[in-house]
Amino acid sequence: MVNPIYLIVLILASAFLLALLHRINSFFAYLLFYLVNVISLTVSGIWSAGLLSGNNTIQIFTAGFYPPYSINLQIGIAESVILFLTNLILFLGAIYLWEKFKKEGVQSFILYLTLSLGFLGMILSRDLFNLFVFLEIASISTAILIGLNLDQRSISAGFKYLIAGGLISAFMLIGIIYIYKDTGTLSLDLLNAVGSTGFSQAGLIALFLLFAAVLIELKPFPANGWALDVYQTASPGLAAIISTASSGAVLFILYKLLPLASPGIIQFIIISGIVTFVSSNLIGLKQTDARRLLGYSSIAQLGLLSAAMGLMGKFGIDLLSWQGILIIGGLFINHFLGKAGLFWISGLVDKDKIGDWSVLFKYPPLSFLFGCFIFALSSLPPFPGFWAKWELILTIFRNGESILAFLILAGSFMETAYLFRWLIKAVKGYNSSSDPSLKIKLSKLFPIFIMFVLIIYFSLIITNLKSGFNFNLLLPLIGGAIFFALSWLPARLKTILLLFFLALATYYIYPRLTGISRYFGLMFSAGSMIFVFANGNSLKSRSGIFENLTILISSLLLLLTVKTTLSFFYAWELMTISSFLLLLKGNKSARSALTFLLFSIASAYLLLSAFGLAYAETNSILWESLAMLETFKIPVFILLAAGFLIKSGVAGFHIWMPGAYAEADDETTPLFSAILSKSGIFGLWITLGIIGEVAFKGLSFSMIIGWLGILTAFWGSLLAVFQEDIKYLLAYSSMGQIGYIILALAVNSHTGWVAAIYLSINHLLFKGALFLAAAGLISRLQTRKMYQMGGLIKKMPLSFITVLISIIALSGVPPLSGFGSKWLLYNALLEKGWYLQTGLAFFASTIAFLYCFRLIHTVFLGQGKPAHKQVKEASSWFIIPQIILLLAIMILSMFPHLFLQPLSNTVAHYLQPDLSWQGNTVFSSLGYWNGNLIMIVTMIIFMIPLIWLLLRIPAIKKVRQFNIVYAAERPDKPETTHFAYNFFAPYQKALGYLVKPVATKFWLGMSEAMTTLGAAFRHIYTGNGQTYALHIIFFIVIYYLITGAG
Amino acid sequence: MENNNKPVNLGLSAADRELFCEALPVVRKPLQNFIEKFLNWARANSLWILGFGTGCGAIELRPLMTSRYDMYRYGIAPRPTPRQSSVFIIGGYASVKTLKRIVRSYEQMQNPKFVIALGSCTINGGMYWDSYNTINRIDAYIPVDIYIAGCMPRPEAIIAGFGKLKELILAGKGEGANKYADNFEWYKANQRKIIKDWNMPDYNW
Amino acid sequence: MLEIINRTKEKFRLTDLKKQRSDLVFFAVPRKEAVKIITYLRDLENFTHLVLITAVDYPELNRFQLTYLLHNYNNAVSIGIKIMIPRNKAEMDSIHHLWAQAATYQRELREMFGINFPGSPGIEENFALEGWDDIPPMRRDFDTKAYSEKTFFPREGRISYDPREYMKVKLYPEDKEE
Amino acid sequence: MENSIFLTILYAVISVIFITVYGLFLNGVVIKIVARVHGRFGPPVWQPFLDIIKNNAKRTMISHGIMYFLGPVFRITGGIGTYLFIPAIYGSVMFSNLSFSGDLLLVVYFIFFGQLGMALGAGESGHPYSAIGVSRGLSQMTAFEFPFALSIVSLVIQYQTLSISAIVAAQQGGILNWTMITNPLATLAGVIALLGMNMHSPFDIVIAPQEIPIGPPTEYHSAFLGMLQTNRAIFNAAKLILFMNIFFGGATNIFLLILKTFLIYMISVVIGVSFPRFRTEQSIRFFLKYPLLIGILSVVISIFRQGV
Repeated sequence: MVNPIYLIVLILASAFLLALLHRINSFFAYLLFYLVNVISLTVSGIWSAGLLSGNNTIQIFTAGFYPPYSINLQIGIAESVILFLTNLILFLGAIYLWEKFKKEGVQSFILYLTLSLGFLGMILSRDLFNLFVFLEIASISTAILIGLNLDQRSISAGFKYLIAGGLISAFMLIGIIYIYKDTGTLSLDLLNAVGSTGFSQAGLIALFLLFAAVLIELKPFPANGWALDVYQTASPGLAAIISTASSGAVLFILYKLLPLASPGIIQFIIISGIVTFVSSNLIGLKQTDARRLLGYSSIAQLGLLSAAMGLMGKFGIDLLSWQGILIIGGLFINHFLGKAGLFWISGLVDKDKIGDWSVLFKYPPLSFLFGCFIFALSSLPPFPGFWAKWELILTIFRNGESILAFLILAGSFMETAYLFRWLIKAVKGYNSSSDPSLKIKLSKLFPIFIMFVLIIYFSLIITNLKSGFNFNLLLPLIGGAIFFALSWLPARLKTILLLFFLALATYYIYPRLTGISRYFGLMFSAGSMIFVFANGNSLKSRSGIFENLTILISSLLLLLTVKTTLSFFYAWELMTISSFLLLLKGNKSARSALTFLLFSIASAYLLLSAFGLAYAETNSILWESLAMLETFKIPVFILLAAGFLIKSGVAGFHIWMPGAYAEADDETTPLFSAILSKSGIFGLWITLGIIGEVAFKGLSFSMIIGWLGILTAFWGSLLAVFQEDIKYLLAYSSMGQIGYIILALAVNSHTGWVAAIYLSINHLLFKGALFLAAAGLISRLQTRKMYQMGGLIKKMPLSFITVLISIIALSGVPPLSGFGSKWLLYNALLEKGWYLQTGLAFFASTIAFLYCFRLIHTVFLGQGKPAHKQVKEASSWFIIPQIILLLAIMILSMFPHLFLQPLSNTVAHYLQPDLSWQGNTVFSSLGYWNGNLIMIVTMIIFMIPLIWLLLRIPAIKKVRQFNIVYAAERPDKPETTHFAYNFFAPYQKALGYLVKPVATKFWLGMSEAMTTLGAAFRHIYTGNGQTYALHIIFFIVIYYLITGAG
Repeated sequence: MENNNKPVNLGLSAADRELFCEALPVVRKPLQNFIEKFLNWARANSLWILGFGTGCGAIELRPLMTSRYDMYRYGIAPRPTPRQSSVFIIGGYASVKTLKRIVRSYEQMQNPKFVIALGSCTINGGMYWDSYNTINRIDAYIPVDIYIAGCMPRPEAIIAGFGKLKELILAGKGEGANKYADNFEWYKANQRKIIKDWNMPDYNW
Repeated sequence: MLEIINRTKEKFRLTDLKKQRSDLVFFAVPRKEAVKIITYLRDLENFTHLVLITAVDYPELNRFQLTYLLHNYNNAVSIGIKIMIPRNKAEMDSIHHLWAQAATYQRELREMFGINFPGSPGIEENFALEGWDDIPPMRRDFDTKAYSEKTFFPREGRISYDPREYMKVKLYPEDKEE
Repeated sequence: MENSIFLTILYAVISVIFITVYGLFLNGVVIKIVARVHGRFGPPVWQPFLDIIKNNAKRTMISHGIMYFLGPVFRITGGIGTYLFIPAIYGSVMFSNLSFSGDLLLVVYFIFFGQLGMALGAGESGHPYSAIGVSRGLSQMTAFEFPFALSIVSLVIQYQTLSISAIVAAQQGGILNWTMITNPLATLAGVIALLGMNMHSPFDIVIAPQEIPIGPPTEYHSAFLGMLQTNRAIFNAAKLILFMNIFFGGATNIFLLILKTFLIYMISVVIGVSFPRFRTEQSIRFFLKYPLLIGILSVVISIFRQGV
């Protein structure tokens, strides 16, 4: 293997040579520069390959002496990998910076080489003093490189960097001197042998100073003002290097020093890291400057990494162990690749304000890369951060530091919030006024693309490592990738393909399901297949829809099959992102998508904490292990229930729901409302099914969930009454129906569960049909406002029939299937003794009549508008699935026992059955119901008056819409004759106070408060170098006092 | 069949024409047997009135409903919409503007329908006989079954008028609707003569 | 009252001043100044209430006389402003900007007398006579009896009397012989 | 078996004819009574029959569309269906109707069937008053159904069953066993809800003759209207029988049924002639105030009594 000394010499020599060569021929100089970069990269690559294939660690001592009299270098696996990555970034960075360097002249090449030398030393060096020297080399060359930009802000930033660097070196030097005085050596190996216990009191202080200096290099809160200015003003290519390579090198120093740390210092590292992580993310919330935002994110990530390192130290986990690599390596790779990519993209876009990033709209491939990096940074699957976060959180919980875990989750949540705000602004914020031209240089695109390839590569590696090549887990991603590759195909073909794929997936997964999961499987697979069909309506390729549909549906199916909480969480997050991306495809969905994502992530983090707590107690990630909980039974139950309830859109947390259902693409909305909403129900069912009844001091949690359910039903219905937008009406109606399902589940009895599943299936059928009908309407009328429609029964009779049957099923009027579900629900409630809930449920179900009638009346009845004279029936891509759904409703209604009897038998495996059957009549302990007979009786009675009226047909004259009695006048125009707007004005007068947007205001207030808090924190960054210096001093003093390190 | 491809509803704009039914009324022959007698009996004893309070006659209808004259005991009841009524009461003088509404309302009633016109004004214009805006005789525009003279007729007179109407109906002579359909062209011509801004369909279904 | 008239007189040319009652004064003004005077009376003399606008037809003078009646609530006095406009060019400035309800009066005047008020809202719309196509019915050269007989199918059998002669005979039958 | 099906159908037909005749006479008698209260004679008691015959005898009809056409059919199906799912006379085979196909919940929900169909038919007529009437009617309906639901819940707690026959059976053996005595609060809440259902003053906001001439049926006429009137009689009687069954001990023979339903109806009638009309939001607030409190109270008290 190549001796690293040669590399150092090469770099130094070529730095000198460059200056000479440049005078002769600048081309050769540039060639030399890139050659050196390539050589370093290759050499470090060879080292890594060698070491990974089992070669021994190399130790090098110059001049045969031990430090401090010589340079001591070591190349182990960790060193070589980090060095390789650093060189890679440096190499790609050099390509990226090519134009800038060419403009600034040879000195920037030289400085860049010096910088790389500094990194090399920092990574390889094994003694304190040399570490210090290389650190200085790196930081001085960085400062000058920043300053070379020659604009006022960059120079000032570079100068602040120098001030901070000076202070840091002062502390570091003091620390090193005293350590040497105390121990007589500077070699890390020898020091490690001494250990922190071998230090005197003064030596411990020195150690503290040393660690503090290293930490400050990692930009902890609040001593990071200088770094932020650097991130914001330095050229993005450089900022990427500072954020990734130099931070990586410093982190590596921390890693090397970690064995020296005393418990107090470890505490110090942890607290400093967590505080930095949380507060940076908090401040980041308010940021609108793209690079500063990236800066906060970088700082936060470094905080998280250092905290994670500290925690590993505290828990005694070897960083080179499998777990340590997964956590630290995962987080590091994630940050390293993602952040570099984002910084480089920010250089390409070259817009300060995130609002101006909408120019990305014109460059789908770049948007795609951008989105990938954002997802990676938000630690969503399958990116490395996801697995690292899971492992980290579980490890923290396992070691009893729950509060830290919650803090980290809170910080991640905020980071996700601002990153996605940025993403949405970039993807959806497009308006014609923004200038869409970008100068895309291949030299700049290439490094970004490499980052993307690497991050995907590492994702796959880690996913496979962690999940053990589980084909099921990769199924959604493979499906998504296939459709991504096929995205050029027309939508109709892809629809057929997707149906085929779904059929295969169902065929594969369905036999693996048992019990109630089968019913959910039926809903998820068969239901999806019906709804996917509507996507064929479009003649365009509808790129971005099918990929996500595939991922969404297969991850839903995956949810049903998984045995472990990890796989569940993985599928859950996949479902979240894919549904978020689908939602983002809607026309005006930006705001709703963000709300949806935030609530989904919050819900996911609640689940994650629940899984963590459960793991802490049972030391198992199997779902079944949750049943064995003792200590943490209540908190785990609460966290799980809260997570799933938020995802179901329970009252108070419902504000994401209407927007998500209403603003999504019209063709995908049925899927959202009818199927995706059941994922929360499924989770809730698992929770109730596995953990069972939980009570705290006699207060049953099922009871609380039941009340939440019924309140959701009530508010959902009431809110739906006052909507003017057809999709919002349906969305709120879904909220109401989900409320019933939650209520029925919470009853936790046989009838209750049967009712819940029956309600779910019913809801899927009628709400899917309604949303499909709405999609058909919107596609024909180009409006969503119901009062702009009217009289469409004559134009779109099939859609009318769909809506008619669906609302009868929805409102629970016999003889259709809705009544069966209502009957089961009330019986369950009454048997359980939830009497007041029954009353309220009844009230809510009568309120449903209001919006049902309004839906059908204002759209299909009343006066048709002249503007819609030419409107035709919706396309058959919408109508066919509707007919299928209607047939299903009719069959369920005619022969309820065909479905209910097996369902009831299945549920009987879980709970004591209370329903019995006699022929077609179902008996509960309270009442009985024969759906079949009711249907027949109703039909017969219906025929008699119908025949009488049919006999009168010769006397009947068919008239047109204006042939109405109108106080002896003739109506003026249909628009003013159609009574539709604010249809329930008296109801609004009487009960409108109940639907004031309290929840919305509360959440808006919360987010306002958070951003304000962040902004308040932000005020400590005055932009003044002296203040920043003061922060550094404060940081050291305060942390010393708090942790009492030493 | 009613409309032999003759252009209709020409008073309406092309856009409005699509909003109105274009058919014209047809004669609905009564059955010539005992069933019709029975039905006529029912019709005579269930007179639902559409009060058209054009003039002072409307005042006289109020006491008719209240306890003193109690028209309900004769099976007479007010109805709020022409669709459901069978007797159209024109309560006094009718201006040209009102006539338009009278025609609309009359045409919106269902066959068989009867008209009672109250007061001198409806008979020959009464005290407004030479006004530029008050029509002189209602029966030139819609078929009238009963005229009740007076300025205004008292409620007793109106009840007597209803009695006469009953007799007419029982005798099978209350065929105003058919008469209107039969002489539709004539009635329309008369109406059109004075209703200048004809912005309604030819027959208001 | 007197002061008001005097003050107004100082500023505008008022003619044909006639004190009808202690609290009601009529005067004539030229057509061009009418709106100015009405505005003045409304804004500076507190005649905030437009009681009516009406017209009289003088075919013999070939003129219409427009009368605007204004009322002052503070002093409980009224002023009638008379304006003569030529019959062949029956046009007057609209005052709907002073009182929105004036538009209704003006619509009526236009329909019944054929006096135009350019710019008044809805002035072209029908008021009571939908689709009238004869000369405006309130003009004195319009023969309403002839119109009615021509239009409304007069019923046979009506006997009409000259009221003056008829009442004479009815009330003083003894004079008949003379 | 076939014999029994035919018998069931025959009984059902007889039962429906009985209820139609009874319902129409009930209306006639009530109109007469109201007239006497006003100091009038009023029409003969058979006037409703005449009106229906006359309406069916109209020679022309107009139709606004298929849903308009079907509206009255839905409505009368709702009325007859509601009646047929209630056992009318306790212990009588002929008048037990088809109550074996569902329980109290079915009846309560089936009431909506006709209303929904009718509302749709009225909606297609395109008349704004129809829509306003339906909007008012539905709004009020939600309000009075809440106390009614609570009173039913209270009954279920008391009798531990949803079967109407069982509830009637539990009330046999004297007036002291009637729900009216054993659970007065539930009865009170139920009866107040009944006032709303019957839509007499002060709750006649749907028809509101002064504002929206007649509300939903503005465009209905001729045979359509005849059908609606027939339904009005049947449906009214069916509701009264339901209330008689669950609150007032049911009936063991026809005469008792007529007497009890007549008396229950008189509650509505008397209140109807004594009060002016509410506005819609007033009516909603009214039902969600005291009747609701009474309903909640009756449930709470029933829970406690059950516990004891």
